[in-house]
Amino acid sequence: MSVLDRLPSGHGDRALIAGVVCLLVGALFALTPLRVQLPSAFYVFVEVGILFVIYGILVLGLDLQYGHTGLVNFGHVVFFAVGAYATAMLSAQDTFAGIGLGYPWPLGLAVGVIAAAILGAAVSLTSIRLRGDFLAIVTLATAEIFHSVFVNFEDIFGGNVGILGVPRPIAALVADGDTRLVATLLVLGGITLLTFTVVTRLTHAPYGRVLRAIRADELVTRSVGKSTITYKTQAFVYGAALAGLAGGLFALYNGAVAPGFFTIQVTVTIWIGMLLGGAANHRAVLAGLAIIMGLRLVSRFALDVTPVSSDVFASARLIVVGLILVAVIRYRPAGIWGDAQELGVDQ
Amino acid sequence: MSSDITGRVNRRTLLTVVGGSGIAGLSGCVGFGGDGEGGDGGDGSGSDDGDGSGSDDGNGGSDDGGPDTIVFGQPGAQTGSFDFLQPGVSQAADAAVRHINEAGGPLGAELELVRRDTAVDPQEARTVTTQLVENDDAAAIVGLFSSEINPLWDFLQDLQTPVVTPWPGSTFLDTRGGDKGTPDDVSDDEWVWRTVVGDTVHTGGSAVYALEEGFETLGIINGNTEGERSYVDGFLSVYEENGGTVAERVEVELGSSSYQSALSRLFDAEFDAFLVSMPQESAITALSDWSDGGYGRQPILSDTLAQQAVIDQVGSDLHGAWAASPGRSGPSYDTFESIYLEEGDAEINGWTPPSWDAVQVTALAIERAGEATPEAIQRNLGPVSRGEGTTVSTFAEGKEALANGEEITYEGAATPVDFTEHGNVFGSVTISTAEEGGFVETTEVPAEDVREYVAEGEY
Amino acid sequence: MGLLQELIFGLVTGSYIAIAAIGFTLIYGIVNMINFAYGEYLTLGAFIGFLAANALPGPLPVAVVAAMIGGGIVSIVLARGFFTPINNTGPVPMLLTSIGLGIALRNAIRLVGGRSARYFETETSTFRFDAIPDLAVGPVDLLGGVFVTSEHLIVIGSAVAVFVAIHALLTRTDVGIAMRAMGDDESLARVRGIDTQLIRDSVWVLAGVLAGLAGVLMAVQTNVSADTGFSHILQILSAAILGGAGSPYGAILGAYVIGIVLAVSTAFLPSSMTGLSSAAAFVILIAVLLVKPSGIAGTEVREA
Amino acid sequence: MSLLSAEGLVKEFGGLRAIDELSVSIDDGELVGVMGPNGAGKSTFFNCVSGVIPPDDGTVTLKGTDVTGDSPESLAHRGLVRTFQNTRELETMTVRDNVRLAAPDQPGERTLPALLRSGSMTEREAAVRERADELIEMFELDHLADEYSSNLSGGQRKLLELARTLMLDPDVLMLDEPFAGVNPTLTREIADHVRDLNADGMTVVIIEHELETLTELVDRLVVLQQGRLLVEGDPEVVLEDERVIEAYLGGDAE
Repeated sequence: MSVLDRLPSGHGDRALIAGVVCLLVGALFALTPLRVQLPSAFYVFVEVGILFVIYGILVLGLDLQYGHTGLVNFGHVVFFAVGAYATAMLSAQDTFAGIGLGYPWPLGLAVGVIAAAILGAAVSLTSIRLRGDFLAIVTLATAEIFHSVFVNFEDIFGGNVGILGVPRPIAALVADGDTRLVATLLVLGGITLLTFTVVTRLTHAPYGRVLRAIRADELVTRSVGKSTITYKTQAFVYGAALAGLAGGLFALYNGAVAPGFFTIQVTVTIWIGMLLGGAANHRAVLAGLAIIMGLRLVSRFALDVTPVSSDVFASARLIVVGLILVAVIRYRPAGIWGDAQELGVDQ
Repeated sequence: MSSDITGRVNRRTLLTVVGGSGIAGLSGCVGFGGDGEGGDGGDGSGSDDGDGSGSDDGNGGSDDGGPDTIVFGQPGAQTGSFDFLQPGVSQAADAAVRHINEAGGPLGAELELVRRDTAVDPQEARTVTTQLVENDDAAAIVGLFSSEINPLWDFLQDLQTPVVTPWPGSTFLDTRGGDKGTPDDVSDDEWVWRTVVGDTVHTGGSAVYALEEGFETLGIINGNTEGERSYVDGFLSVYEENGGTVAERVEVELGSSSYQSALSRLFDAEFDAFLVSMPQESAITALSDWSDGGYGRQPILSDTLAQQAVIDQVGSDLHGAWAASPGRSGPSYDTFESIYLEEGDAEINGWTPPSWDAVQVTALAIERAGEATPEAIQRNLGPVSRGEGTTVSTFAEGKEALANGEEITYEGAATPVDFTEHGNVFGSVTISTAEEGGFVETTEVPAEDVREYVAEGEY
Repeated sequence: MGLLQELIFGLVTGSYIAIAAIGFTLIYGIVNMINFAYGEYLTLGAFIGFLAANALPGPLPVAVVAAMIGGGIVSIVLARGFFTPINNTGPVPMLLTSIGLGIALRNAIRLVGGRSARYFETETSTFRFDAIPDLAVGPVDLLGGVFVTSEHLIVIGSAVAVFVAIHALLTRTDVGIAMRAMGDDESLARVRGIDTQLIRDSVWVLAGVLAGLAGVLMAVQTNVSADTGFSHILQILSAAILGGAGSPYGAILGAYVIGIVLAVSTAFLPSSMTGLSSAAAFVILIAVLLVKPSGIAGTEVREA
Repeated sequence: MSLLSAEGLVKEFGGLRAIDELSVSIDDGELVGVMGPNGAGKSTFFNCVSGVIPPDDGTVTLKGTDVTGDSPESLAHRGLVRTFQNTRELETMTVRDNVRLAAPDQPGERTLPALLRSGSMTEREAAVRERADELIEMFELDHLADEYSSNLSGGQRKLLELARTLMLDPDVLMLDEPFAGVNPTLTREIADHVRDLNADGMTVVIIEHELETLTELVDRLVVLQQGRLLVEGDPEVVLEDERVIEAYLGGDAE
């Protein structure tokens, strides 16, 4: 389990190759007349798949913060939202409400990442010293404040309507619906894999060893000469910037942002995914996220075979989601693939 | 993990490029040029007789006898905000489906309604709508809220399936949606239709009535959500244009335990009447606070507040308050009501009759089209609702008239359902006043009069 | 209207929050967890009170008592089922468990209780004091005529009664003194022979009782629905942390700060921002955590 | 000139002075023991000197530089490293990683070299591994190298902590009760290591209750009582001092 012993066969490099291949194939579909045809029953899975790879970037960033460094960020969605809004407001043209500046989308995306990183830096500069559960509350409150602000300032953020008219680069290149979906999944999936490579390289390097040491015992880490506040701030800012990237990609995929996309539900989903898979293990958190999002999707189909009314079903689904979270923490505190000793939850 | 998933899709795609498109069912097919295989949901490529569009929705490739079942998808608010309005809307849709099937069904097929929960969350709505169209093979969508339609606008356009919804009042849709007055040309269509009167219309009626009654300055308290703001903006655009002034406007968060501070701020200003635009539960809290505070003055309520429960909870101080609602009684309201009441006992709300209308008019569009593809429905929603033709109040009447080779125009339960070029409807505006036993209809502004307040082409 | 009136409104809002915040902060202090499902305890209390008001012949106070008893039972049952078994895992797993439990409870309540809001049947009378003269300072009027309603008085009265009872409990009874000892230092308390599990159970019951009371009071003012408590949990939590997590006296103070901020910010913010009053409460929470991380009166929450 | 000195250190907790105007000076290459009854302020002294808590008053000087209130990490960079009374392992990490973590000057602990897998990182890490393995072997922990440190016994943890601090190659090593809860064999082993380190020129300060081992080991003994310096000097002499005998036997001795 030692750090550099793992390097030569690192998953990071395989993910790097896979990510580049995804991007290239996605670009092939986007830039050439090559077409794909999907069976229509597949659409919903691809749609959810695209959301999964976007949330995948979120969960990787969150895992860097919580799984590796032990920072409890319960307002992760705010960085996702800020990235999305910044990207949307810079690049949107002809939005119905709020500001749309109509700059090129790559600039919007860059500003989205930077804006989320700046917010992350502001939160960590002020709050990174707080005990875990209080950091959770501050981040949660930050998310609520921003949600109110987005809703309230209609002239700037478009209120509940949000920002519309955001350019969709992939849709602009591919007219055909099926190919567009596949190309989107490939390109965004590729970016997620590159993100995976980046976080894997960070955490498998001595850098990650310091992060894990901080989670284990901050004072000891300081007493062997590591400036833990710097590392905690960096981990928090990197996670926030990744969330901003995910937000910007989401805006450019959906063509619009609205407060309804950035509720606490997003935070809850990625937290459950991370804990279910097993924190501090990049592949596990993605797998956990896939499981929880897959369960939600499959449970929609279960409506057809359950004897209850759709009203009852809708509530029952959410009850099950809540109880899964409870059960994982109680019976599988390290998650499905997590290492209980590595996470220190071994009792 | 993600590498596995994308890797798999990847491999399959490459596989089919090399190995041809043989793997039935699950695998995709890949080809150059795109049109060889037919169906990419074609915009404008389809020919008039329908088969050319080659869609896999609804009619499942049948060639002569027509489909056995036709599916409508209804995204609904079974959880989340507005879930208390869903039972009436669901029941109206179910009643309409039953009525249509009893009348022989569209094209002789069994009409089926699949309802799925969106929790009024746009992300869920996207998934649900995809699932309804692609997996449940819905030929049309008869639901979706403003807060779902607006941020998913591009997605819904890509989907190319008509959305005929009883919910949204948003001014966003005033100039978006419909067939742009050219039913045969779908290339300029925007696929969203609403059978409920937009806020612009009935708030306009309300504003004019307020001015007629001599209320020339106004105080406003409204929730800071889209629906509430849109209502107030619609009201003000007519009110201020016709000489009214606003003395003070206070926006509040919904669900607070008290609105006393907001009220005290509002009533520090001088005005004749005050407009309340909040959802029912918060409005009851606010109006109870208003009553307790003894602030007085004339209340004007948003349409959703014309409910018995509001008077019951607020008490006699509210007597004399009035609300302008989209006329509940369209030309065929009575027919709707009798069938509706047989279906169950859910309370009728402002979106209940429009829900009925949405299902009826969509089924009639199928009947006229002679096929149940999304595009055919989109082409026929205009023709069965507007212009000349035999007036029909239900699917049964319409089916018969169409069988006789007549053109029809559907007259709905909520409104006459004359879709404008942007897919909107006009309706009469009813002024109802709170009294001891409930809200009593005191005045009705006919649809034609309401129409005058709204500029041509802007709704 | 004047500042005095706003202060009265703030006191009323603060009183609702204070009752709940005491329960919340006691759980924090003794069980060492942030209980995010606490809002649902309020909702359950409101439902129990509503059922009791309709089923029992007595007046509203009977329903209130029923809600308090019911709240206490619900709280201890949920604690035994969900929280006691993971007592030793630390604050973060317990916080996450409470979030999961909250989602499940909220939807279970929706499933059983239905979707539409219900209302308590109450009569309210208003008392006016118009004779108070204005005392204008710039644009702000410090005094001016005020009114209070019977409901306001009941809420403030209940809150004061709760404060007195809690103070007596914590200073005069063995259980209360043991609670304080445990809040200060659990291992020391155990060494001194205090049955820590018994004290924890007592705190759960007490927090449930307070939740029941606060739930009914909120429901009387607003309504009974699946979201009654959840819509206030962030305010309760802010109040508790603002005052210094774990300190009941701090929670009372924090609750009134939040209540008054909500009232005054609605009254004095520019009109485009009046919808932001609860965000204002969070801004204050964050500001307090930054300036004095231990809250107005409480324990250290920084690690390094 | 002294290597490490504390002048007039004061630290109060809730009105009680844990250390009170305490001045101690340690010369380069010395091996000094700090003793005193419970509550005498030994650990507070350590905490103030090693930067874990800032003193209320007084100064700490290391190699002629004022380091009062400096953070533990900056003191570690200046060559002062400590262990903890209740051993603090990074329990969620392996023995190997515990030791490697402490390596100074690893460029791979910065973002860019880590991302780019720079050559300097790989090179340094190779050296770090070699040194870490040496230390692990030296403390006979090699058979446990890949175990999580939570699986170690109390004595093994003391050894691991020592190995981890040596990774930094410190000038001043401050050991907080290194023999507490350790069996006699291991105690001797640790003492031997400490003696060897001191012989190689490392300055060592030890807090210890285990008097016998301590007096055998150290050059000089510092005795604290109620936050003040009671006696200091040659171990043999100090132990005969009446005040020390009284403090240990008369007061709240263990």
